[in-house]
Amino acid sequence: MAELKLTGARKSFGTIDVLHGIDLAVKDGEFVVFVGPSGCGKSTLLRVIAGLENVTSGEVHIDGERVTHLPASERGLAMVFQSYALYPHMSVRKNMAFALENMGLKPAQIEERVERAAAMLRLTDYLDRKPKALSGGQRQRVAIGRAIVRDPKIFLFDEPLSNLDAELRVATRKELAALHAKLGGTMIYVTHDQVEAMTLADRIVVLKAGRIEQIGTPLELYNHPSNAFVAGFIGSPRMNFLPAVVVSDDGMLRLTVGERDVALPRAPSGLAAGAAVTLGIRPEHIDVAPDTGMLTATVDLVERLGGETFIYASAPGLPQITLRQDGQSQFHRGDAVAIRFAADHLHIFDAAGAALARP
Amino acid sequence: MAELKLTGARKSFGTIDVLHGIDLAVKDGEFVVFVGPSGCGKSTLLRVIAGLENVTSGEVHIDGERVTHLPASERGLAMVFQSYALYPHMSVRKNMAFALENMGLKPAQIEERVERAAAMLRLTDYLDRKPKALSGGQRQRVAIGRAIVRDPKIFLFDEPLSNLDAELRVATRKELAALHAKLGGTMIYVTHDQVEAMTLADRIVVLKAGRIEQIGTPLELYNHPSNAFVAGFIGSPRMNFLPAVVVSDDGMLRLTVGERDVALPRAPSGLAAGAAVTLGIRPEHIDVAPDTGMLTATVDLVERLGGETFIYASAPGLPQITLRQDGQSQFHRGDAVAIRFAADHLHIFDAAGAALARP
Amino acid sequence: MRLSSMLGQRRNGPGRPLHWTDIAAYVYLALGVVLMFGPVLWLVLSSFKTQSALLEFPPSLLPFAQVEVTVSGQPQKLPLFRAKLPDGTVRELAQVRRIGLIAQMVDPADPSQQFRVAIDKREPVRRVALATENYSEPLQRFAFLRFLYNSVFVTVIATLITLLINSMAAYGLAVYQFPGKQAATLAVIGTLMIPVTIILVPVYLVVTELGLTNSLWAVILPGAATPTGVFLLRQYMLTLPKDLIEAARMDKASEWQIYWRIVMPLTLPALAVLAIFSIMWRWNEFLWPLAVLTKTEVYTLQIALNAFQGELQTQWHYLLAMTVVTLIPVALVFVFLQRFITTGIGSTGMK
Amino acid sequence: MATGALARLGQVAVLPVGVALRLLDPPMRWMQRMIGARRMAYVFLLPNFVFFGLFVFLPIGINVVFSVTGGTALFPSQRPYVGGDQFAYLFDCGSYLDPSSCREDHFWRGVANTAKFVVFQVTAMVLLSLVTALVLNMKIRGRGFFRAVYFFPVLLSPVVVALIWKWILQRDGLLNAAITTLGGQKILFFVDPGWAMFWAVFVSVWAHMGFYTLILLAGLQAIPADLYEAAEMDATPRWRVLLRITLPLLWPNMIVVIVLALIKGAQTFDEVFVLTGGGPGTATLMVVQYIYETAFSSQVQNFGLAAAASVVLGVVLFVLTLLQFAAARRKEV
Amino acid sequence: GPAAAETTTLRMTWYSDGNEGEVMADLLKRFHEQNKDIEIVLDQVPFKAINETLPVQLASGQGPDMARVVDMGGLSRFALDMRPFLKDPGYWETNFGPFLEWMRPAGDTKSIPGFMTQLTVTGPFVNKTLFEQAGVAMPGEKSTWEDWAKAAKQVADKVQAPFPLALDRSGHRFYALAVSQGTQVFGANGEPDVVDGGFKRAAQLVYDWHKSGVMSKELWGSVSGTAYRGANDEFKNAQVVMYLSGSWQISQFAKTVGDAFDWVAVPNPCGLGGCSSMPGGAGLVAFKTTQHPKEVARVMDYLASEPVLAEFYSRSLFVPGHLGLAKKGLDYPTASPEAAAALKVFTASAAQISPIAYRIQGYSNSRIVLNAVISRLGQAVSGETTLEDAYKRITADVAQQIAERNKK
Ligand SMILES: Nc1ncnc2c1ncn2[C@@H]1O[C@H](COP(=O)(O)OP(=O)(O)OP(=O)(O)O)[C@@H](O)[C@H]1O
Ligand SMILES: Nc1ncnc2c1ncn2[C@@H]1O[C@H](COP(=O)(O)OP(=O)(O)OP(=O)(O)O)[C@@H](O)[C@H]1O
Ligand SMILES: [Mg+2]
Ligand SMILES: [Mg+2]
Repeated sequence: MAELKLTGARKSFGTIDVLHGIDLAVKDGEFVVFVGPSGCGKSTLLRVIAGLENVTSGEVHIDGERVTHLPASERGLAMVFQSYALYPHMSVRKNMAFALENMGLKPAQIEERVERAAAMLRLTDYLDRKPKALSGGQRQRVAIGRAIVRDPKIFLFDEPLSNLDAELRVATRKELAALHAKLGGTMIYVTHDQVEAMTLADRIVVLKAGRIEQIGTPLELYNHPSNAFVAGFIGSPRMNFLPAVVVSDDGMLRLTVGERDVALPRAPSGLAAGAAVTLGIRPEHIDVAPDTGMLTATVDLVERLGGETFIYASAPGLPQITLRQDGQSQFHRGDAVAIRFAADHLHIFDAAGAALARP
Repeated sequence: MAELKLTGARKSFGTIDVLHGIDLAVKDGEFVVFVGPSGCGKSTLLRVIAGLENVTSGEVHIDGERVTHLPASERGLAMVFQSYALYPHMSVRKNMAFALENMGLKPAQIEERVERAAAMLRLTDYLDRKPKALSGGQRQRVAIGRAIVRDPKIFLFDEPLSNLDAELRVATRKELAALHAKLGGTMIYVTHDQVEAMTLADRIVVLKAGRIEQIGTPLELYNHPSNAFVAGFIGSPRMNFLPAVVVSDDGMLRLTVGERDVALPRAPSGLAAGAAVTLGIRPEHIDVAPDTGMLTATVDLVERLGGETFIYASAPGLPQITLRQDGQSQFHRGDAVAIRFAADHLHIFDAAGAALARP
Repeated sequence: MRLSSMLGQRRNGPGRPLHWTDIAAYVYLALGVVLMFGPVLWLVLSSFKTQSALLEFPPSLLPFAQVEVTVSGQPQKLPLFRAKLPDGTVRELAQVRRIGLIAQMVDPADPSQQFRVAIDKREPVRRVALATENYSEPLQRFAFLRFLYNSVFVTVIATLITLLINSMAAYGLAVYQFPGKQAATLAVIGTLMIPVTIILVPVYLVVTELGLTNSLWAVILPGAATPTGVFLLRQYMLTLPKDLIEAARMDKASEWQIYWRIVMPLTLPALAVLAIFSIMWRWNEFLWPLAVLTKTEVYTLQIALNAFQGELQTQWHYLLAMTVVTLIPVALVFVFLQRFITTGIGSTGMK
Repeated sequence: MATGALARLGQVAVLPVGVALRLLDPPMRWMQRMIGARRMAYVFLLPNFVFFGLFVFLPIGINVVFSVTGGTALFPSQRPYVGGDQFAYLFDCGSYLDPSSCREDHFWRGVANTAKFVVFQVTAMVLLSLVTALVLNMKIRGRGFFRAVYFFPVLLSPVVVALIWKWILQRDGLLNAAITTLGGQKILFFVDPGWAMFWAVFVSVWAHMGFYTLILLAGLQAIPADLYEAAEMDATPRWRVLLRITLPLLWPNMIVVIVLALIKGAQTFDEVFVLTGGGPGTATLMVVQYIYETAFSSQVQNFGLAAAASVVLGVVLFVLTLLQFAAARRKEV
Repeated sequence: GPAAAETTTLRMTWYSDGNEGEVMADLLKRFHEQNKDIEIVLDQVPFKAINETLPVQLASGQGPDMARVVDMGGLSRFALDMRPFLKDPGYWETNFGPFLEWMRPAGDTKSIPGFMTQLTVTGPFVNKTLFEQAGVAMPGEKSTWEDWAKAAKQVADKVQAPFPLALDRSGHRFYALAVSQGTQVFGANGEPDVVDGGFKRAAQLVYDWHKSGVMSKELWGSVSGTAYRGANDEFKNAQVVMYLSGSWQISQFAKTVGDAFDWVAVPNPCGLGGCSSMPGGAGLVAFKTTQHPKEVARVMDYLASEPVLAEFYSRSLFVPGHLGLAKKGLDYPTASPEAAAALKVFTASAAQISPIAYRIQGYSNSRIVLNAVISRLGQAVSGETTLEDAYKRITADVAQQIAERNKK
């Protein structure tokens, strides 16, 4: 259990700058999730924390102690690698036991911990196989097992569940949550999975091209993204962004969206008439309203997932709009659909993408 | 574009039987998705189709021609490997061009195809890097690019999107769908992602321990799973399974679920009173009904994803029940919640797990 | 440097204290410089010694030559000594002649002053002097360029053939399962057992029957298929991820293409080792060329330079100088090739 | 930089090879279509085995013929058949443990010396080249220079190697000079059998270590970096990384090194010969020297006896190597 | 061009100890200038090639037309009898008579295969300066080996030289001692009977000298088999008092010792069998396999002619292997005074070589004997075997090898 602090952490590979000054404080026992587009530097940031990569400049503190130049082996962290990095010559059991042996544990203790982790990850039957005789998902579980058998100060996970099937993923996710609850260990977790990010995180860190865009609790990010990037990145399917122009009209503000004007209950401050803004609305906040629809769009594509349906529709002059419906929608390609936006859930971003405060 | 037929395909590694007689016909232009738990043999099946593994027994036909013993290079298929298997000594461009060169295309053509694929996968900036200087997601995209630049008879994808971020994943998924629509190529796709499986597949093949459990369209599987395994596997979060006993009562059938009896509008045929069955109900088909609730459960855990909320609740004598709510639910841990099952969406499985026909 | 860097990793943070193993490593390297390179350096220095200085006990590190001075009144230059005179003073004197145990010496500054000095009371005055004639004389006498050409031809062609056919065989043995594989592997290993020295005569007979004597091909061909190379490459190829080869098969690559476009580049480190081995071996090869090449125009450098070894005498000064000359090209090649050994591109295209 | 220019030069040199290999593709493709992909293995093996056949297997055959014939004639057809006489002569011993009880005592002394030499030499070679490879694989300043330093002796011909060390080790050589300045007594290294064997081993390790180091270095480079990172995350002490990660993963290369060192060690001849001349007495006389001298240096070029001895040597080495592989296989990854 | 078509190219394989290769190249060039139709390529090789690979090449028909060889008896089966092509075989008989026998196959008394490029004579060099420093008088002419050994040991003890007496580790040098101790080498039937009384006396001397420190084990005890080991370097560094080697050392000592000390060649010490030294040398021999015997003979005629040969010997500082020249005495204008004096001593002892010494050198299996002796005595000296054992093995080795050679 430990705190972590990064100040001004930068990392370059030769001439390629990958991290541009990361400031981040992770509290003891906190579960922090890094999300961001592929290649934005999540793994690199994790490796910097782990001590596998040295920062080009900046500092890393763990538990108040400066560890910037401490090697990974002395930082007492555990990591699940995106590439798994299993020891190919060791059996699954040996892979998991290796770190414990390093810690000088007794064989009986080691055996017990390994068995427990294996049972949790459903690996018991594979304990004596070598990694090359395992499936992708099995390998990933071994990698996870290797981290959790130890009792590290901080857990670092690099997309640990990406190769697991849905069921196992949910199960393992819940196990991790339980583990976190039980051990209270500080955890730093990279994922692409919205559900994982939203459910596991105490706080989510959104990265973009080596910079932190926003840090906050999952619902903060969902409800109050500080810019269009975060708004688009959090939530799946992603938020719809519609270009709009501010029309100053009577007491309220109206935005021109496509052919229609949308009245805003109370205007965000500091918007001049004629300013170009972006309206953001999540698919789940768009209703199909045959009578009171604000827009009529044509259905391009319907994706029925069973429990819910995504409809992709387009209206003249606007980008494609995604909307979500419960159950198995009866719309089909080419149908006209009248839609309305839940005004309470509208987000407005200025030309630079920054969110404008809603009153 | 091609048809594929597998008959009685078996595969063993030494003494480990991985595939136990797979019969499968894929129609020309069809998009088939393989799902199943980790280690069930999806990758192996794909490799058998590709010709990278020889079946232990059984036959493989492509376009009516028997290819069981034809080497991979002559089957004319393209594959995205779960391990990526990028050529480490070649730049991204070369990696993608390699197959085209082998096909004897002209340099200009190659260049054009590579550029197009790179643009689609947002790899244009990385074309001259070697794989080791790419992030995990970038590598995966290169692996996809390598397959799609060719115009193969059948595409084989082994979890091609597992390392992509949500946005890119949705985008690439749609691109694949578009590609499929445009080229009409036969595609076989392994995934763990429910959304991918449901949205991309013409048909889904559910595998379990080397056997096919069910083949059907996504909604068929969702609505009419032929057994408890499929029912549990398709749909996320997974279906709730509750043990029940048939109580023969008046004209209708009632099932004892926990402490309550559930009345079934019309009984499935062939159920004797006293038989033990399993009741299946998906989280999205459970409503919170303070007044008409059939059960009252205590909330164990609330996962708020922003647009929806999963509530895990337990009632005495029953396994934990998952329910889904739109929006950000106000329930908290320890709250009591009265729930009712949408009777239309109830699934009933016999003791062996087979679904009982609903009338 | 820390653990990971010791084991080949890419980090090197500033301001870290040295681990004891780092210090041990540097000590080891320093020792290496002395022990491994010292003798080589000494060889180079010795090649600049005169024939006489070369045989001297105890040997000196640097090539020295006795200082000679012109003394007026003496027709020839006289060797200079540091002589201890009976009165205890030490002076630098030139020796006019030596008779028995007594040397007759003069002060070079003042030739009229003569001394008689016991020979064990004087020491030669010496300075560093390079006997460059060790190089220039044989180079003039030798058809050096001809021999160089022959050696280069043999080395380059033989190495190319070796790399090609050995890597092909290694690829065949590493990648495929086929009937007879065990036997073929055994044959390679069995072949390894047989040093050329032992089968010199039979090979000579074969080469003679093929009519190759006194052709450079007689040197190139017999050693082209080295079991060492096959073995080395095969072991290396076994570590390549199988997926890569399968990916190439999916990409419609022919087996030949998989070999030269995928496997060969990835085997580069081992190929570099083999190339170095082959070059060095071919370049230094002596016994076999000596048997099959009898004509000056096809001599390789090694035969030519060993001609300084007679029955009863060896002209070491020439031999050493020519050894140094022949060393330079291989040293350069090594410096160039060793970079490939450390490229380490094994499996970075994998997940 | 000069190395850059060199690299470019190298690329230019390799270019025609690339073109040639590309030109070979169409016939090879045709071949593949004719015989199937799997049987292409034979095509890949063919050229090498043609060479082996001509220049190794055939000569071995001739050698066997030599071993059952006598006389001094060169062509096997002119040599009288003597059956197993040569072998009988070689094996005519009072006790095989005591070379001096054998008729051909030099052969047996050679066998004993070679066995001793190989044991010491291979042990030292494997250990030292491993240590050196590990050290040279570190990220240290001047790595290229140090690599060259350790490798340079490999470039020297055996004669020169032996010569250098002879100078160093002779009565008034550098080493004795050092010993006497430190106040010790001069040691006549080549008169004492123990010292002579020691220096024979030492010099041979000195001369060839670079080559084995290179093999191990290449092997070290092939170990995926992320495994070391994983080990570092697992807080593995250095020695354990070495024992549990590096060595097992290096094992295939270690097999190469051990097998090659063993075989080359057993075949050692010229540098030891130039260094010690096989002496003192016959203390460093190696089997191959015996064979070579029997066939060439003696006035009667006794090819038959030499061939018989070489057949014995070959068989022994082959059996040893097979045993090694059998032992190694169990450990392989 | 057409002129080239008429030119015959002959090949001569040659090894050098010193500058004789250069001298020969000069002479051949001169010959070519006078005889445009014959060109000779001088293929200079290490001695190893002459001794080890040349026999194989000759046996397989790949040999040169001529070669400078040492094992003349061993190669005599390949030698060309040039008599039919020589201008004046009589000249050859007269001047090379005793040496021609060395080149002839056993039983042949007539053929003329070549001539001696060099006659070597074994003999001792003495570091006179060391004697002077020690104040010990040098034993005079006709002194015995024992006298010399005693004197040398005295000197060495005084001046702290580690090598009182050094004998090259070579069969030839040993036989210089053995012949002077009266060994007969051959039995009554003409076959070798190596280990006789004289031989044992000589072997015992060597053995005892090593025990008593008169000889250092560094020469005889430190290498094995037939390996040659000389003490030139040690002599050059004034560590050897008396060094039994041979005439070929002269030019090298002249160069490397320089002014460091005074060295002299002295007549061979004596024993029960007299004071003979061992002859030896290298001959230029023509081979049967040549395609151009006539041209070869012309070249040989030229090279063997008195003025040419005289120039050759005197420029390369060799003891002449030409009876006429030996009798006349040769000038060595390039030699230093010490070298010239030494050459004179050696030329003189050449004239007093005993018949038995000649017989050994001329015996076609001589190397078998010499090699066996040196190899086995070496083992005894190093302490690996006893002298008795060595005697037994010498006899056995010689018998076995001769038997092998006679297998047809
Ligand atoms: N070479 C092999 N030797 C032995 N067993 C193997 C081998 N390859 C795979 N297996 C086993 O075969 C089973 C199926 O493996 P496969 O890779 O097909 O699974 P998968 O369905 O793709 O799993 P995942 O979703 O985790 O990738 C697994 O239990 C695995 O352990
Ligand atoms: N060794 C390297 N040399 C050069 N560039 C590198 C290196 N490693 C990573 N990069 C680059 O740094 C950037 C960040 O890489 P990183 O692996 O941290 O991304 P990521 O956020 O983990 O992506 P993903 O989600 O795809 O795994 C990428 O653009 C990548 O190409
Ligand atoms: Mg990453
Ligand atoms: Mg898989």
